Amino acid sequence: MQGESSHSWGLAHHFDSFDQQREASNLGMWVFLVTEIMFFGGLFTAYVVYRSGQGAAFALGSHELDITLGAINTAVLIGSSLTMALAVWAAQTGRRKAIVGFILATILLGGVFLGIKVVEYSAKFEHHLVPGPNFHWNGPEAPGVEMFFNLYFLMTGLHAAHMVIGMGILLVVAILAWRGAFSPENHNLVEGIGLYWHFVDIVWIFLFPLLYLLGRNIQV
Amino acid sequence: MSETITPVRTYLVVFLALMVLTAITVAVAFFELGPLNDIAAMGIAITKACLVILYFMHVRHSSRLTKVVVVAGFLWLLFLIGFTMSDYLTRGMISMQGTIG
Amino acid sequence: MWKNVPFFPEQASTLAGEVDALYFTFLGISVFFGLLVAGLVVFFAIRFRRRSEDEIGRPEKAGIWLEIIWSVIPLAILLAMFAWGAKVYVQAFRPPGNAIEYFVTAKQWMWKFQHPQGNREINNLHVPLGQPIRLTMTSEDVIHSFFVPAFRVKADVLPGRYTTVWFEASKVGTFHLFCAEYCGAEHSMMGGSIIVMEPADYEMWLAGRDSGPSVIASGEELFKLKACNTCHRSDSATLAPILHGVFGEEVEFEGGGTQIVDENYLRESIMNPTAKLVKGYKPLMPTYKGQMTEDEVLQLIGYIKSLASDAKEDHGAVSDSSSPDPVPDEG
Amino acid sequence: MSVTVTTPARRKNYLNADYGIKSWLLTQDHKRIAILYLVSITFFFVLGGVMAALIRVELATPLGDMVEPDTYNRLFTAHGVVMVFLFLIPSIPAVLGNFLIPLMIGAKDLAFPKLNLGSWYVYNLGAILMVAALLRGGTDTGWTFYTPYSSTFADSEVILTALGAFVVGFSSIMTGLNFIVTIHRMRAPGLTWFRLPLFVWAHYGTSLIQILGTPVVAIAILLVAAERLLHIGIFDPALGGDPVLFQHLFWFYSHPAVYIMILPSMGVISELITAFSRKRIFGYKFVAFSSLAIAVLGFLVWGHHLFVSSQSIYAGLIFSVLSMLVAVPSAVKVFNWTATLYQGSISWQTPMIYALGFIGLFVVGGLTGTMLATLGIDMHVHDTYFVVAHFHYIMVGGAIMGYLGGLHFWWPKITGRLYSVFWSKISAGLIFVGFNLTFFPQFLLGYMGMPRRYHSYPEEFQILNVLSSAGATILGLGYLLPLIYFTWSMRYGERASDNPWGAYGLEWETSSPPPTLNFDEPPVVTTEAYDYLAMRDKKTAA
Repeated sequence: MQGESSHSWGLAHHFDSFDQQREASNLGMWVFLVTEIMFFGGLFTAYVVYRSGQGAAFALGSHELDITLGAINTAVLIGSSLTMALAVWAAQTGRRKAIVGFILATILLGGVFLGIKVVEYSAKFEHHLVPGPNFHWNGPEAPGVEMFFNLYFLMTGLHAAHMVIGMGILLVVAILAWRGAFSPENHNLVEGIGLYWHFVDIVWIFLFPLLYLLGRNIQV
Repeated sequence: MSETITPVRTYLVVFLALMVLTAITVAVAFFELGPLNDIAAMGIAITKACLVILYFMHVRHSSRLTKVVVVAGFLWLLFLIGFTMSDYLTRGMISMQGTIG
Repeated sequence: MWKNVPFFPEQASTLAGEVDALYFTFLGISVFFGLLVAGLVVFFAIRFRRRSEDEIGRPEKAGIWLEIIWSVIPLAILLAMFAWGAKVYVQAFRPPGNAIEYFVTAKQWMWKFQHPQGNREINNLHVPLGQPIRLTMTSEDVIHSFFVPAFRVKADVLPGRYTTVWFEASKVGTFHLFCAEYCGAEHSMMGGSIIVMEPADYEMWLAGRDSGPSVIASGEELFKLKACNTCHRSDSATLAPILHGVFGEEVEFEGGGTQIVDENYLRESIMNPTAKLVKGYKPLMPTYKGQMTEDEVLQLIGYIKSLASDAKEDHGAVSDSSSPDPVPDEG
Repeated sequence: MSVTVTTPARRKNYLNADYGIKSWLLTQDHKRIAILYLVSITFFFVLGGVMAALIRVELATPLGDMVEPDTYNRLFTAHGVVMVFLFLIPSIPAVLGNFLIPLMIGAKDLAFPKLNLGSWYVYNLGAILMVAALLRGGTDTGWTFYTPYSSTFADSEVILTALGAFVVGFSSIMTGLNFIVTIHRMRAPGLTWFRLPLFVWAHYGTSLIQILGTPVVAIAILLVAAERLLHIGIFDPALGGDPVLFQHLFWFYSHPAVYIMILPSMGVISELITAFSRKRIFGYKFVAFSSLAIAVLGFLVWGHHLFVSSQSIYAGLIFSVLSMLVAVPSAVKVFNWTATLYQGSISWQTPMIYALGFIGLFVVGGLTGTMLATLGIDMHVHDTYFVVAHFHYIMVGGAIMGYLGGLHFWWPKITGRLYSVFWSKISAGLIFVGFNLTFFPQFLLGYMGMPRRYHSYPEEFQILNVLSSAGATILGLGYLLPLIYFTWSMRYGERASDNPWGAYGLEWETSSPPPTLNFDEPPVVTTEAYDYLAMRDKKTAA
């Protein structure tokens, strides 16, 4: 334990040691992620409720989604999770340039994901599958299909918003890392944003099967 | 208490496992397995999420408190979905036309 | 029984007495425990008041038995109250088999009623004494709530769905009808009266007004007008299921799943026919969403329900344990 | 009063450490942030109170002849939104909890001081959105935002108010997160979980609800806004959506939110009862765990708001029985408080009067709550004044009594000043009497069948409504007095000693007001909670 006088750079005044500070920061991030689980949880609940009532319509809706692009995006996002984990590893082992490199790679992969998402969204736009007054569906089950696309856009939109925020923070962290702000004792920021990024990945791990895959087996 | 550093090799193995699971889940989706389709898709998603949580997010080597926090988060999500569905799945189960004895 | 209690609502239904008995029992228990705690608090606060400045309290050993006693006793009482309350509640939402069905359509800010004989009323509803009456209710806009304090019944009225409540009036008179779910600017004006009459008076009241066609007759008319009868025939099930006797039966869906045919299922099948396709049929039926008023949908459903009982009369053997309640005699 | 004024003249403390507006607006000191919150929530309490006064004036006559129905609807919505989101939820946690938790656990600050300051700014941002909505004509959906009225039919500032509630929710999450991490990671050496003051336990339970529940209501009202703004209808019956799903999501948070209001208050009462009985609380562990039990079970009972909303009968049965279970830990607390009084050394100081009043009012609120959880009774009294009376007994009779009791108890610690004993007792009496006169008649009104949110009503309800309005006048006067004498005491009050009540607790061991870093020497805890015997022995030894 360090006393008041021996406070070193990066240790806030109200903590006694780096260990205490790191544990607090880590716990804080996890508690925040729990609130994120519940935040997305409201939408997942809506999805489960409506799918249980209108499975056929949801199957029709999922057939409209591009499974190839969805699968590629899943791979891209998991890849970005890997580079993020490696960035944290680099911080733990004190490799300054490697931190920057892995974070930039993470941002890049995130960008690819969002780019593909834009392609998907614009295809939906052309097919009048974007919710709102322009929504148009020729086949059966029009109300249920529209509900599916409402949920699709809200869920993937909220997810994409989380990615954009994450990429912004990652950029700041990369700059800080370049300036040498992190050390093996003190890299809570890298670890925190890492946890956040993995969480965003996990949300997608569930969104992909729920939106793209379930109901695929049903012939329509 | 200091951090446990996960070796790079572990990260790569986990990444490969996640890729394989993704491929499996996509492939399975096209076969008609009845209710097993949904179970497989969700089972694989949960497995993938667990891998990410345990290895990428270091929960495997984290304190008991962190583990409790993670479990509590998903438990509460289950409360939300489960108790809401307790309404939707049982609507109309006590028949409104029943006679009282 | 509770006539002389001030600030107490009239009891005008068979249910009212049951709700009140439950309420007063629970109130008695509450008053007992409330006074017990308040009495002890006041007594201790006076008896053990501080006598000198540096006095401190005398700590006692933890009383595990006390903790158990004052956890278990309240729990037991509460569970008993739960059971009693549940019994009354289930009763209130399960109409007896001989209940006559009235239709209710709520909208901002009025109540529209239709008697089975066809009479329509707005904001007032005349009903006969001593006859179980079942209301099938829906809303044209937001959520409303049908509330008659003298009957002790309340049920929300939702857009896009049917909800049900029933009562049997036990007292002649005029009773308040309120909307209990906030529904906008004129929420507090969305009320009216339930007028309970002697059955003979009720018959006279009905006879004295031009009732128009009965619900079933209107429904039958619509059935032809909307060309339902081109596919839903009584003699052939090739294009669409035969509707005779279908109400209250279990149907099996294309792609799995079953459901007992009730009002909500019929409504869904009219509004969104392909959502739950009966096994063996193609999605041919067009939607009737936006092409009929809520009142008309209710009449159509009333007609389809009447087909159920016709079928029973015709074939005699259709009915089993899950058979629907008989539709009121139209006279 | 047993107060000896021995404080040295001008000791450095958190109040005089620095001056100027910047030193307040950019402070990271939890004590100063608590004061900032105090100022904000007092403003909104007054604002919400004015709305309540207007409502009561309107309801004094059955005709609804003072304001238009539409205005009335906007008034009760504003009253609900302001009181719930801007006053009750932040009241005890953000003011007393913020000030006291680090002191009580012997820490220098909360774990995330910047986040703490940020939460105050986020709170004010949300509040500004809500006030903007009010200035643009207000919202008329009720604080519950029920769909499809809120999403499609209401023609008022729903989006601004909903966004305001959404933003304020994040401030609440930030506070809860900060408390959880602080209580886990920042406790002084020797301060084990079972030595924590019960106030801290109660806030731990509260924080759990804040972080687990708030996000769900956030997404629910975001969906309402999306439906209004972008026509993405999740609750729209035309798309096969179910308006009742909104009620599920809303009450998943908003029922536990009632415990966000009452749990901290229960924590305050536990402190007051022990301090003014000078005795260890009876059944410490039971009281501590009952806070957690309430927090957890509180999440499983939300469906009792939907008994007549077309929810399935089975779900109704499940939620009813679970609601009965959550009453048990509340009862356990009440019985333990009562048992603590036995053989105590009870001092009738102002905070204790609030505490004893709290017990009485909470018992009424709690028992009527179990009646509402009984299916057969709720069917009749749901959405009537019975419900209004019940939740005001919990929120006003419970939460605000606890808040005011706590404020009177810790005021000398917060400001270093004493307030008028005479006027504070008068005010406590007025509040108790005025409160009962206002809200007791509403139970009768409810059972008679008067629905809530009614702007005009049948004549037979008038006598009780007039009584209620008369009581509200007394209640308003009772609330006005503390505003005056507290303000007065900040400048002219007698200086307080470090421990004016002779109470047990780390917060009483530091000076009044405390120094910026809370303690001159980092405290080490060696005794159990509320160990008045050890405290006396130590004093005698010294």
